Order: sequence, then C-alpha cells, then structure tokens
Amino acid sequence: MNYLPATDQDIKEMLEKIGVSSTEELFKHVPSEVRLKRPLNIHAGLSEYEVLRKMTTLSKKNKTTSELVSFLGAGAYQHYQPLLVGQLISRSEFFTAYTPYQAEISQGTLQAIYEYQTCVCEIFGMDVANASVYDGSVALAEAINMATDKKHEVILTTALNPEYTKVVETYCHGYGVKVNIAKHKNGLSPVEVYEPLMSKNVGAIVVQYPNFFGNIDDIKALADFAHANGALLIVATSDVAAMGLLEAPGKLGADIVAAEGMSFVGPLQLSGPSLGMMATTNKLVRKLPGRIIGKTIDSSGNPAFVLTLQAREQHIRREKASSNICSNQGLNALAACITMVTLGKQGLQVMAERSAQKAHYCYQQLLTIPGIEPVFDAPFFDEFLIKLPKDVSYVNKCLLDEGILGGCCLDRFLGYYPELDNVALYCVTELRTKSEIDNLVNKLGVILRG
Amino acid sequence: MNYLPATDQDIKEMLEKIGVSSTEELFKHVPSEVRLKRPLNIHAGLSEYEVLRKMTTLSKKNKTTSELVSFLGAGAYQHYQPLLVGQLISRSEFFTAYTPYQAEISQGTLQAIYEYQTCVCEIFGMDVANASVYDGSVALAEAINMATDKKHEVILTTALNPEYTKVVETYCHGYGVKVNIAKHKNGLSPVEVYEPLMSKNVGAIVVQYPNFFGNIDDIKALADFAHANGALLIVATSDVAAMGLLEAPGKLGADIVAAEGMSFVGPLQLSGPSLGMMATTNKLVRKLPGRIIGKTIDSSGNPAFVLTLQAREQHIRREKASSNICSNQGLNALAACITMVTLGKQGLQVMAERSAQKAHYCYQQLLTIPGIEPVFDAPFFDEFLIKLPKDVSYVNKCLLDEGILGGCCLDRFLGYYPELDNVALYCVTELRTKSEIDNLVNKLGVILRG
Amino acid sequence: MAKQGLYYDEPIIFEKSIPGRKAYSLPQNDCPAQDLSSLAPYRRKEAAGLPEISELEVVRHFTRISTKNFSVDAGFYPLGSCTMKYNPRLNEAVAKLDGFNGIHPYQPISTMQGSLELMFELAKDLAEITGMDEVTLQPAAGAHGELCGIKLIQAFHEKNGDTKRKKVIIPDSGHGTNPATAAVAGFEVYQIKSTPEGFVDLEELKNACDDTVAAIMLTNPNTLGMFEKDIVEIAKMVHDVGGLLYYDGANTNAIMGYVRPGDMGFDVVHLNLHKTFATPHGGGGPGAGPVGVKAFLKPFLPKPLICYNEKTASYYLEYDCPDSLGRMKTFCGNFAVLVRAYAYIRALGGKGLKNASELAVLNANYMKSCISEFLNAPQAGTCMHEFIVNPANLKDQGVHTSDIAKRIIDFGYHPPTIYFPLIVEEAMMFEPTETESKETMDDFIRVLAAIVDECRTNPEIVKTAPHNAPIDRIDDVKACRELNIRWEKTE
Amino acid sequence: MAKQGLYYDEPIIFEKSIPGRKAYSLPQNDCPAQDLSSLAPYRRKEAAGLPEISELEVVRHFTRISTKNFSVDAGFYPLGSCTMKYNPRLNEAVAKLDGFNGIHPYQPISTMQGSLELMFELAKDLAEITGMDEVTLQPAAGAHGELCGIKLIQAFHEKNGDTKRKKVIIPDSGHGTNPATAAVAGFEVYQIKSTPEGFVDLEELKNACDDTVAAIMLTNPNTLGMFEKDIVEIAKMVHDVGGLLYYDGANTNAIMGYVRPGDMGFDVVHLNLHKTFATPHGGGGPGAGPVGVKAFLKPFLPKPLICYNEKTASYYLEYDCPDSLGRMKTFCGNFAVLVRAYAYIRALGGKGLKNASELAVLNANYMKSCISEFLNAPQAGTCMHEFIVNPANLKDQGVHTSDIAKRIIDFGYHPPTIYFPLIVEEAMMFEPTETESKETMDDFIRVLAAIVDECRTNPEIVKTAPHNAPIDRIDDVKACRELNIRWEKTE
Ligand SMILES: Cc1ncc(COP(=O)(O)O)c(C=O)c1O
Ligand SMILES: Cc1ncc(COP(=O)(O)O)c(C=O)c1O
Repeated sequence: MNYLPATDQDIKEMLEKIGVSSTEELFKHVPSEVRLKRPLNIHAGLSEYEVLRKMTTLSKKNKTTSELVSFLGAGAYQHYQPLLVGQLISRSEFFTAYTPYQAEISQGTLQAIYEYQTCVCEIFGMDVANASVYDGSVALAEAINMATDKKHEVILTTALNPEYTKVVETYCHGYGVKVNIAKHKNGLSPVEVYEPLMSKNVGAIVVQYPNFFGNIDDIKALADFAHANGALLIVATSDVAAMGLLEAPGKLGADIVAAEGMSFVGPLQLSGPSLGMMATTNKLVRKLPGRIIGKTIDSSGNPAFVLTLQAREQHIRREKASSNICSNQGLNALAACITMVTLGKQGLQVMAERSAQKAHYCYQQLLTIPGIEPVFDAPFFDEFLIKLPKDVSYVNKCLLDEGILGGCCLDRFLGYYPELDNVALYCVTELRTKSEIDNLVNKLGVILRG
Repeated sequence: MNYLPATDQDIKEMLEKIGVSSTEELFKHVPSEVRLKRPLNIHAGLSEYEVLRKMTTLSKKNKTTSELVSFLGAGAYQHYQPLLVGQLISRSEFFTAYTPYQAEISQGTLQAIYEYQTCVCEIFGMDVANASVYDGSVALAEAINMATDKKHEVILTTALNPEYTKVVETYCHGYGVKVNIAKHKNGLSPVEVYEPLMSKNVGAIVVQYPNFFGNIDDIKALADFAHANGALLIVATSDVAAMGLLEAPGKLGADIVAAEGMSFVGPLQLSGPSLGMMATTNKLVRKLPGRIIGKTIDSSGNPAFVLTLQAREQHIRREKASSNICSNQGLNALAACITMVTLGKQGLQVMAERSAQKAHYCYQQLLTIPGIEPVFDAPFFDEFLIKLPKDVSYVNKCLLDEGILGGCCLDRFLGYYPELDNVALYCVTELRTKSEIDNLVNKLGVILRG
Repeated sequence: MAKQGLYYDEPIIFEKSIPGRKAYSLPQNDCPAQDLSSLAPYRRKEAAGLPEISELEVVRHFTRISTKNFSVDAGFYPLGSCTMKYNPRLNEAVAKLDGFNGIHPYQPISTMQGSLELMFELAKDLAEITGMDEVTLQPAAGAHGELCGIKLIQAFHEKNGDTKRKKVIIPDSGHGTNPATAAVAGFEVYQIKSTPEGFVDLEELKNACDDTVAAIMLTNPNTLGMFEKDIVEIAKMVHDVGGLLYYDGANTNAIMGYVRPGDMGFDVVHLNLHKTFATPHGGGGPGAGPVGVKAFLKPFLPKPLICYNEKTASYYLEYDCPDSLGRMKTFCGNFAVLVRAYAYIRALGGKGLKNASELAVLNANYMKSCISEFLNAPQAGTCMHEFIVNPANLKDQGVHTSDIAKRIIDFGYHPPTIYFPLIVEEAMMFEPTETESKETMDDFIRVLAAIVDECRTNPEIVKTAPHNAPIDRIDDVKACRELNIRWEKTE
Repeated sequence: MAKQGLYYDEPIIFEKSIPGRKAYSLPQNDCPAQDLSSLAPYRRKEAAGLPEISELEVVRHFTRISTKNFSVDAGFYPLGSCTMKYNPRLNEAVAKLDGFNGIHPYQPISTMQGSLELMFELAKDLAEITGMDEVTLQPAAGAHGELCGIKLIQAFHEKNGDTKRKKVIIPDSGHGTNPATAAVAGFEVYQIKSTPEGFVDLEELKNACDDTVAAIMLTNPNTLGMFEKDIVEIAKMVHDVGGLLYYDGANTNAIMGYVRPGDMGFDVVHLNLHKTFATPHGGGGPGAGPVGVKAFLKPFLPKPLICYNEKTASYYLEYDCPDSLGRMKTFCGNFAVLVRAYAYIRALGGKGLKNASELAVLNANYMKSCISEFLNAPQAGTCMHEFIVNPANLKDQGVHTSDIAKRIIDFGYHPPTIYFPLIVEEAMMFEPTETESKETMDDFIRVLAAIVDECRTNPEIVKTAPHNAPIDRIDDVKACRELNIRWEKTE
C-alpha cells in the first residue's frame, strides 16, 4: 500500500499541465552520476493486514509490565496514567496538526500548551515555563546554557542521573562550558560537596530532586549557597510525581527547573515517551529556549493564544538564537497536561503519598531479609538503594524468572559508581500492591538463601 | 471511582434550592416495604488501573485469532478490517451521540447513515435500505414480517443458518406466521424443495445466498417461482463480502434482502459486533422497519439529512408500528459504511475473489488427504463442507493444539443435520495465507493418519 | 458560550468517487490460481457501485462530518429517558483489549473462558441490582429486551396451557416500544389512561384486570419521572388475576441500590446498559437489553444460557433448554457493550451505583426546582431522575416546545426529549444524569431562562432557531414527501 | 466549502476548577501505614495549584478545544518544508500494540528483543534510503539530528587533532536550525549568499573554503524546492579542503529512490521521520531525527548503539564506545515515532517510497504550473516537492503574504509556510505532498486564484482575514509586549 491518490488519468492531466511527458523528466536536474540506478534494497510493500501481523509478532518478542511486575525507576517511572489521556491525544485535531504557526486555526493546541505551561509552573512553583524540549536531560543542558552566557562553568554531582550527566557533557562541549562533577556524600549533595569547586566562573550548580538515588537534598541551602556565589541553582527532576509531596523548588529558591515529564505522558516504550519540562523565573524568561505560548486577543478583542517571544528562536535569530530547537515534544506535553489536570490538586498528592508509603514499606520489608543492607540513611521519596549479598545482575535474572523486574543494577553505568558495588536501585510507585511487594520480598529471600 | 462531579458544597446548595434536607428525602415516594434495606451485594468499586488490570487478566483467559489461525465461518467471518475504521468510530462525536433526533446537530451521523444505506443498496442491487436492525437473523425475521401482513406462511430450508431459523421461529410465533422448513437437496435449495410447501398462504420464501453450507443457489429461478405464486423472495446473506463476486440479489429478482454485516464492522468478539442490514424495493419501502435517513433541505435551502418516514415507527404508531425496534446498531452501521467505502468498488471484488481463490485451493488440498471426502458438489464461495473419517470434535481438538481453529462441526446444531455426520464446515477468507492452509492440510493429514 | 467557526460542506462520499482511487489494501493471493469456472454463472455482471476514494479522503470525510454531531463529549445532553451520562474512557479501553477481540462464536469453549466469565459475572451483578434470579444478556437493545421479556411471559402462560391470556396492559404514558412489542409478540394491547398526575389509575387498572391478562408493562419511575407509589398494590392486582409484571428498565438510573424491580413485584425486567450502565449510545446503538427474571421463568430464557460447571471450574454454553422461548438473535448479545457495562460496575461497586442514582435524582430535582420557576411543571413535587415541563405559560407567544428545543441548540446544548410522553401536552423531558456538574446545569438553566425571556421579547428568533448550528432548521416534511433515502448517480 | 457552525468559548481549565472535584482514581494504599516523618522537613507547604475537575469535564474541555485546530485530517495542509502528508492509521495502530508499551529502558535486554529488532531494521532501511553506512535513531527531532550530526563532525575533526576547523558554511537559504545548531555546537557560522536563482553560489563557496572549514550544511532540494544541480562540484570543493558535508534531510520526500545524499557526497545526514516517513506532527512533535553517517564516522555515534550478535542471534545495546560524541538524550530516541516510521517503510516497500517521491514532485510541479499563472514564481522551471511564489504582482494593492495566508483560512485550507526562506521576499512556500488528490489541489488553486482576484477587487476582506475561523486575526504584538504565558489566579 502506498496511500497515493493519483490515478493514471490524474497523472496524465498533471503532466500535460506542467508540459512534460513523464515524471522522470521532473528529475532532470539531478546529475545522472549521482542518481540511484537500482531499486532501493528494501522489502516489497505489504498490505495493512500483513504489516499489522508482522509487527504484532515483533512486539510479542518483548515482555512488558503487563506481565512483569516492575521495581525499576532510575529515570523512568511507571505511574498511573489516566486512560482518557491516550484517547484524547488520539483526536486527529491534535495529532495531525503541526506547530501552531497559524494561531487562528490552532487555538486547540495553543490553549492546551498554555495550560500545560501553567501546570508546569504550578507543580514546580516557578513563574514561567516553556512548551517543552526533548527530554529531561536536554532540558537540563538547555538550562545550563541559560545560566552560562556570562560564566563558563557548571557544577553537577554524581548524585545526578548518569545519563543526564552524559548529555550535559555532550551539550556543554559545544557551549564551551566546563562541567565540574562533585562526588555525592552519603547519597546526598550538600553544599560542602560543591564548595571546593565553586568559583566566580560558575554560572550554576545543579541538584537532582529527588536525586538519582531517590534521596532528598536541602534545596534551600543550595539555593542560598549558589546565590551567595553569584550562581544560579538549577533543579533537575526525573519523576515529576514527586512534586505531589516535596516542596516546590521554586519556593526554595531554584532559578531554573529542568524535569523529565515522562511519568505523565504514557506507558514506557523502552525509550520515551519523553518530555523535557523547563520552568524558570520571570527574570530569566527571555533566556528560556524553545516555543512559548502567550495569551493575547484577536482583532475583535476576544482572548486568544499565540506563539510568542519568537525573537528568541532560531527561525528568526538564526545563529544567535537561545537554542537550536524547533519541533519539540508537543503531543507529549499535551498528554502531560491532560494527566496533570486529571490528577488535579488532590490526585497529585495522593499519587506521591501512596508511592512514598509503599516504597517505605517495601524498603522496610527488604531490610528484613538476611544479607540485605541499607546503603544510605537519607530521607527518600519512592526510590532507594539496597546492598545485596549477591551479584545484582544474577539476582535480577532470578527475579525475572519469577516475573519480577528487580531494581536497577548500578553496574550498568560502567564503573561510574565504584563505591556502590552489588547495589540495586529500587523504585516502588503507587501502582505496586502489597501482595506484589510481599512477593518480591519472598522471592528475593529465597534467591538470596539459595 | 464513580464519575460524580458533585462536591459536598454542590450537594448542600442543591438540597437547599430543592428545599429538602437530604437526598434521602427525595426517595420518600418509594414505599418502605419494597426499599432495599441492605447494600447491594456487589464488590466495592475499584480504581481505573485496578479495573484495567483485572479485565486484562480476564481477557487473557481467551485465545484469539491473533494466536489461532481460524477456518471458522458458519455465520461469522474474519475478513480484512481497515484499521482506520476503529479509529474513526472512536471519535466521540460519533460514539457519544445518540439517535439523531435533532437533525440540526446530528448531521454527522445522519449523513454517514445515509451513505451507509446507499452502500447497502449498491452491494445488494436494491432500491432502498434502512439504518440497520440488530443482526442478520433479526433482519430476516423483520423481512418475513414485512412479507406476511396479508399472508401467514413462510418457507425456509435447512440450508439456512440454523441460528437464523431459530430466531425466525421465535419471532414468527408472535407474528402468527407459520414457518415451513423444506429440506435442502444436495446442499442446495432449488425450486423443487419449496414447491411441495407452496400455497397461496405463503407470503415469502427465504433462501440464504451463499447458503449455510457455502453453496450458491439459483436466485433468479427462486424469484420467478416465488413471484409466480404471489409470494416474495427474501434473500438472506450472512457474509456480505460475497457480494464482491456474486450477482446482486436485487438484479435477480429479490424483493427483500436481510443480511448480517458483521464482516464489515470489526473483529469478532464471541458475540458481535453484529449488524442487521435490510434492503428492499421502492414498492415495499413503507413496510421497511426501523430508522431510515432521508435527504432534504434546511430552511435556507441547503442540503441536509433527517430521520424520515417516522410514521412507521413505534414512538408514533405504537402498537401499529411496523416493528418495535428503537435503538439499532448505529455505530456498527457507521463502521460498516466506512469499511465499504474504504474497500470501494475494486476492494470488495478483490476481497471476494481472493477469498474464493483461497477457499478453492484449500478445498482441493484437503481432498487430497486420504479419508477426507467431499460432501456436495455444488458451486461454493468461500465455505465448503468436508466429511472426515474421524469425529470432528476430536479432530478440532487436535488442531487446536496446533494453534488452528478447524472448521465448524455440524454436530453443534444438536441433531439438526442427522444426514451430515462427521462433517465440518470450513471457511477460508482472503486473510488466510498459503502457508497457513498448507499447514492445516499437513496437520490434518497427520491427525487423521494418527 | 457557543459561537461560530469553520465547518465544511462535505459532499456525499459517492460524489467524491474517482475511478481507480483506492483506500483498501489486501494481502495478495499467494495460492496457486484455482479454476473458478463453476462460479461463472453466478458472477456479478457489474461491480457494486461503492465509491472509490483514497485513504486520506476517507479519513477526512468522516472526520469532517463527525464535527457536525453534538455529543456527550461536546456538551450537556439532557435528553430525557435516554440517560446520556458520561461514557468512561476506561470502558472504551477495556472493550478494545486484545483478549476480547478476534474470538469466533464457535471456537472451542475452552478458548473463550475469559469472555464467558465476564458475561456470567455481569449477569449475576445485574440480577442483584434488579432483584431478579436469572439474567440473559442476549437482547441487543431495550426494545429487544422487551420482546424477549414479553415472550418469556408468553412462553410461561403457554406452558401452563393458559392460552386465553391475550391482553397486555400498558399505561398511556408508556414508551412506544411497549405497545409495539406487545403487538409484535402477538398480544392485544390494552391501553389504560393515567391519572391527571400521570400515575397508573387504579380504577382503570381494576377494570382491565381479568383472566385474559398476560401481563402489565410498566416503567417505574414512570416516563414522567415520577415514582409509582402504588406499585405494591398494582403488583398485587395483576398477580391476583394471574398476570405477570413486566418492568421497562429504561429508568433504572433513578433507583439503583434504593429499590429493586424484583422487590416491587416485577417478574421480568429489562435493562438498557446503554443508559444506566454508561455504555456509549453510538449514534443509535449498539446497546444491550439484558432481561432478568424470577426463578420460575428461567426455563423459558432464550438459548444459550451461560453456565458454570463447578466440577471443571469452567464456563459453558447450554443449548439444551426444551422450554426455551427460542432465540432472540444469533450468538449471545452485543458483547462489546457487555464488556463496558461490566467495567462500569467494577469501577463503581455497589456503593457507587447507589451514589450514582442518588445524584441523578438530586440533579433532576435541582433542575426541576430551578426551571419550574419559568416554565410550567405539570407534575408537582419531587421527581426521580428526570422531569417534565412545558411552555404552557408561553401559549400567548405562539412558541412551541420544538422552537425552544431548537433555540437551545444555539447555546451549545442538546435539547431535552420533546413531545414524549404523549400524555403531557408539549412535553419537554429533562434528564441531567449524575455526571453533570452544578455549574453546567446552572448555565443551562440560565440559558433556558433567557430563551423563555426571548419568547416574550423576540419570539421570532426562537421560532426560526437554530441560528448557530451547522445547518438551519430542517425541513422534515419535505423529507417524507419527496423521499430520498439513498444517493443515486443520476442525481 | 467551508462555512460557519457551532464552536465553544472554552475557558482556561484552571478557571473551571471547583475545590473537591476529582477526575483521578488511584489504587488504595494496601500496605501497613509507614512512618514518613523523615520526609516532614521536605514536605510541600501548599499543594500544587492544579485544577480540580471532573472526568467528564476534562474530556469535554480537551475535546472542545481540539475542534479549534486545523489538521491534516481536517483538510489540505500545504505547509512548505513540513511535509504534511497523510498519517496512516496503520501506524497509529502499531504504535499502540501492547507489546511495544510498558517497557522500562533498563529492563533486561532479553525482554526487549522485539523493540530492538525494530530499531535495528529501521536503521538499516534508513541507511539504504540515504546511502549511508550507519544510522543512529537517538535524536528527537530534525534540529536535534542536526546537532548530533554536527557534533559527529566535530568529534571527527577533534579526533584528528584538526582543531582549527571552527567554521561551518551555511547558505543564506538554509533553515534557521542550521546556523543555530552550528552555533550551539560551538562553531562559527559562515553564511554564504545564494545566487539570484537561490542556488549555492560556487564563487562564494570557493571564497569560504579553506582549512578552517569543519563542514557545510545543505538542504537538497534546497529550501526553495530546487535541486542543487552543482552538488557534485560543491561536495568536491568542500571535501578538497578537508571539510565534511552535512545534509539537512527535511526535504528527503523529494528524492527517495531517485538519489541518495550518500551518493551525492554527503558524509552526515539527518532525516525528519515526522516529515518524510509520515509520522504525525503532533502539534509540534514528538518527531525523530535519525542521523546517518558514512562508515568513517561510526566510532563517533552517540551511545548506545543497537547491535546484533550473530552468535546468540540477539540484539543488544553497546555502551562501550570510547570515541562516541556522548549522548544526545536519555535512552534511544522517540520510540513511538520509530515504530510508525518502520510500519510506513514496511507498507510502502522500496518501490512505494520511490513512488511517493515521484508523486510528491509531480503534485508540486502541477501546483506550481497552475499557481504561477496568477502569483509570481521567482524560481522558474521544474521544482522538486515544493515551490515558492510571492505576491510581487500584487504590490500595488498593499496586500502581503500574511494577508493572503490568513484569507486562505477562510476557505478551509491551511496556509503555506510564509516568509521562509528569508532570501525570497514575501515568500509563500507550498508543499502539497503526494497524498493529496488532484481535485483537492484544483479546488485549492481555484480558491487561491479567487483570493488573488479579491486582492484587486476587495483588498480589505483579505487584509482583515480570517473571517471564518474560530478567532479573528491574532494580535501577536500584544502577546510579546504584555507577556502572559501562564494563567494566574489573580487574573
Ligand atoms: C422508557 C423507554 N423504554 C424503552 C426504550 C427502548 O430502548 P432501546 O432504544 O434500547 O430499544 C426506551 C428508549 O428510548 C425508553 O426510553
Ligand atoms: C529545512 C528544515 N531543516 C530543519 C528543520 C528542523 O526540524 P525539526 O523541527 O524536526 O527540529 C526543519 C523543520 O521545519 C526544516 O524545514
């Protein structure tokens, strides 16, 4: 199948109008020495039913959380996703439109993203937000770019998600920003770990909240420290659901928030559906990259929405733009907006509270297993580390046989955490049940005894 | 969850306005002796996620044609269903609307059903069609009712789907119509099988096309016979896809067509998604039951659609109505309309042609297996009978172990076909592949040898 | 709230056909070509005249025309007697679960245990809600359920040799499907007049009661939204002469968890899952009209029954039912509707169902209190989940119920049910349902009050409404007179 | 074709919030209560001010506002450079397959073989289509692909110790993301002027070429829709000074199966799957910007690589890539977009892809032939998949491109891309794509001709357009001046 409407008659008439005798003639400007002289080496087209069958078969080679009980977090979280979200974003008015360049016929997307921006501001306690960037790690890189137009260093810590660190390094290389990485201290990043690296060249310090280990830092102290040194505080968050329980970073002095909104978008798909959320203060709004939707009026004075502050963007500013981003994660932002609105004020709290409750229950239960030890004793939200008496990969393999996805093995970060050997990062959200947790504990006990 | 928006404050304000002190007071007219004095004995409500999990688990207790290769037909067929159909009927403009009573804000449904009626007319070669009834069997019963307002008998044959026969008997009992059932002859229903039962009391004769065994009768001869005896010819069709190959019944003299449109609606779901199609001649249009959409104009003279000929219907005519039907299978009719439009003139032919080709291939291959015998030698479309040397249920059980749904065992009709012992009704549509057919033949050979 | 915007004049799809266009895509025939000459005499001379359209154009066509529909998702739809409540998205999701789709009705019972269990459990829940002993899920809609129910009663009387029972009593307030059903089942309809308040007139009923009575068909709350407070007496009167009681369950949304038809004395009940149990109305179906019966009627239920075998711990379909009335349709009902209703019951639970009825009744009474300040409410006092008003107070302005209904459209709301029940002149029947918020109702009431004002100050604008809809007022007389119910090439 | 109908003035959802309303539904906490006092110091003082709305109202809100969007499914969307082709429903269906959803990025490789195989195969197909050796699927959009590509080139030069290469050459016709990307990657942008015909000026290029050139970024066909016929020479010139060639693949829809960037001499290419490969634009993403490279650049690709192990016959993720540029984002790309593109390629096959380009180019040339009869077409002759016109012939009427664009809206069509590329005054860039039918284009041309007539006969109606849209002409100056980019309670 090829989705082409043109009939032979259509083609004939069009060629006539153009005044050429064949479509081949339309490609005459392509130098023949570079023309492809053979057919593309791609399998012949299939019918719709055949593609569906083929891809169903392919998809069945995966095992998903509909059969596996997951205790994985570490940057990607399985929270409740209202079913109405998927159905609403499947309205073709939303998904087959593009960037709302023509405001008069894009009020649907524009209003939704304005609402999204407001939701983002509300959950982080910030003044303003943009319409999204690619993901949380890119949001963080963009945030660092915002904070380093005058200064050329940034300080992270090892308690930041290692994938984010990698992305930041990749971007900062181009920005010409030096990335300093402080070591976490007992799973936290207090002022003292940043202090030795602080200088007047530092544009911002970055803290993850909750951090990669699930622990919660003293944001206020870090903000004060950063500000006292003429730097900004950037708060990175990889699970927005935490904002149902933790104080909003904006209230604690954060200057920029860079977050991964995936938890609110849809089911995890190996990679994605990612959503880079960015929020900042009024002061920094003109440095914010990417699309921003504003409210205005139409020529009749009725309220209306429109892409605004476009003078920051690449299509106008070109090499002087605040970022090179063009298309963002529009539909994912819409999905997150609908999720946030569906959760509402109460729902977000309930989600976070139950996640924390269940995670703490799980933590306590796991610690009853002989051989399992706590790693840090910092306050945590819904993720925590445990030390196992056996190789984590081996244990996880055994758990998989029981239909359980065990906690993330920190070894996967290839020596990034040499101090954290045989350590697993467990995540327990509101979707886990007591019986699933008890089953995990039970099975893990058996495996460790075995 | 309960989908209730009312807050305590709302309730308070509403009660105040009404002037009662509690909602309980609103039920004061219900005599206390019949009031339910205990809670309903129904499990406590679950969250959305829990219901989804529970029902996913339940659904996994089924085995579907995504894992099983089906050779079942016998009234329910697995044809290609364009994926756009499910997505378009999921537009809430369609599925959360009701019967288009208010034409001015129902033009979507009205136009679509007008187009559906036209498609139905086109595929059957009839003048007019209604907006659907419940299913093919009810369509047949309603058709008989149309044909028996003056006369009080009808003749069917045993080559009619036995479930249809049962439904017809149930309805005719109320109509006061005598149901005569002639015996098929070699899998067909030629004039001679009807002849002995024909009388001036007979309002209609019924023939299935293709019939329950997949065979094709001489409709023209039956029409002539019926008309010569002052009766109508009702043609019943359980697989509308056949109309891509067979001459339209309207062209052969049929007075009423009653068909099951399920093939064009969506995936089979144990029961449904059914769709009773009814089409007839201009002469009989005012006897046609159920909703009918007409084209008219609005007060500005623009073309518009509306429910019409309502004077036939129960809400106006009450006990004198042409039927008691009210809600029909609206969304299924819409789905069928979209399927028919998507198939288009060519697609319907291709579907039918490939079904017939593959079915004939399968038939020939099966007959090469020692012990398997043909049953009839009538021309057939995409279903046929074979006689097995072993018990069909046993064979089908063995096939199931191989992931194959064998042909329908005629024993399931509890003695209705005593002459057809160890006979299976196979169906092969365009979706079966050569390798699936060869695998069937292969496995069946082994089973029968074993 | 509502205003003008862009719409499309979308032609009838047949007019967009271009020879050679295609949207379909079918697997190739990979089998060796067969000789189909046996089919030659039966082949179609001319292909069916379906339109030829590209895939994009198919999608665009139906997307565009869809926008001309009003729907629950677009706005408030207080269409009385139809219970246009919110259709939860959960229900849509479960209906599309892979495991419920792609199941042939005749595949082995062992491969459809999930679907059978669902139906078995659903039937049990519906029996509990209605106070009945057994439930069949076969009927495809309310009217189909009625026919099933009345035929059950017929089968019962026939089994008893009670052949003189030819009469079915129906109040004049009954829905049109009630008399139509009784007639289709072969009964004589005996219509009784209601009291001025709209209740069953016990005197009339008494006169009707004799040994030819097969059944009485009642809706309770009745079609005026009022609870038949004499129901116990009515049941006794009918039962005393050997008749049975049939409950038209279209209005069950008023009573869940409060009172059960079975406890009121009804012997047979149908439910409209597409009303009370939140399954979508689909532009006119598919619905489901399960029928509940008292134990003594079980032998007459349509085939097959969905049964559970304790020993094998599995579900099966029972076809061997000698006294069965037969079959109402092929297979077992509109399964896709049943799945949704099951999900709805699981989500709400027993308490949630009662809450739903509680708030449906509260909302209706609230609206009635407000609206009766400016329109005439013939039934005084507390209503159940719906109520009736009419513009009797606007007679002088020459404005009719239909005018007000059309004017409501201009403000982005769906009109109420109009001219039903027939016994109330110019009836407007409002059913807000429990899923609508107070603000929505308040805004609607404000709009309606403004329209009533308009009827006095500017009746023309009401009489020529709608002015804001995709089309102007429809000419339905022309539709009947110059019948055009299909597109034709020559047109 | 387009006309007026019912729309809703839908308030900002925060304004609909009522304390205590809820749409959410979460599983209970069935674990014993835990002591969370350790969290007390970190707890939120005030809950996030999200709105409180019922489920029905959430659905209604987004349904209503959605209707104010124009979309491909609603109508013709000839937005140049964006390839607004039909988004096949097949692709939506496969993206929602159970087996592709609910997969944690860190779950064992053995449990994600299906998704990995899909990505592996997709990368292979894209390599074949572009004539490159390796493809990474990590970038999330075109601009992200550009950055990835430019950083690949950077890593290559750095690896060679070639640190003086600080210059990236970009024609002034290039898309804004090109210079922005080069700058973000730390390069100096060297803009070269195009010839009057819009092509790369070989003279200018020659002047730019020296040993500080890291790369040239080109679109071919260029942003004027014309094929850079000197491409072989251009490649040679840049390669000769040690620079690499970057191909901005936004316009690949013009050339599939005809000519491949790799064969033209490009070293790096990005594709926009949301353009050429029919994945939906989603109101502005998510897209995907896979990057293809010649073999010598493979070591620099971002981590992880998706690899196949012949021995174990399984796919895995390779993180051990010492020369890798690093990471462009977390995990492996926008998977949901990749699935759709894969389905698209499977459906079309090699021949179908070529057909698509063939007809995209045919449609564009047809439209250009027709439209240039009444608007000015600065580039004479054959275009590729898109073309540019402007209203130079209407200067006297004082009508601007933006006016014509807004007036197009009134007829139910989406305007073309306007004011891009910057080098053409008042540019209007049309890209019909191959999935639009001749009738659609003919009607659009008719409309555009009529608008051009209006510009002469009634320019006011054009200058004040749109008149038929959900809102009137937007005031974007006010939006910038009185910045309001979030709702606030006090408002
Ligand atoms: C009171 C009453 N009874 C019966 C019916 C018939 O139900 P259905 O349309 O599902 O056949 C209706 C439907 O409107 C009704 O309101
Ligand atoms: C020529 C060209 N290059 C690059 C891009 C950037 O692509 P994206 O929006 O996917 O980042 C675009 C998008 O419009 C484009 O047209």
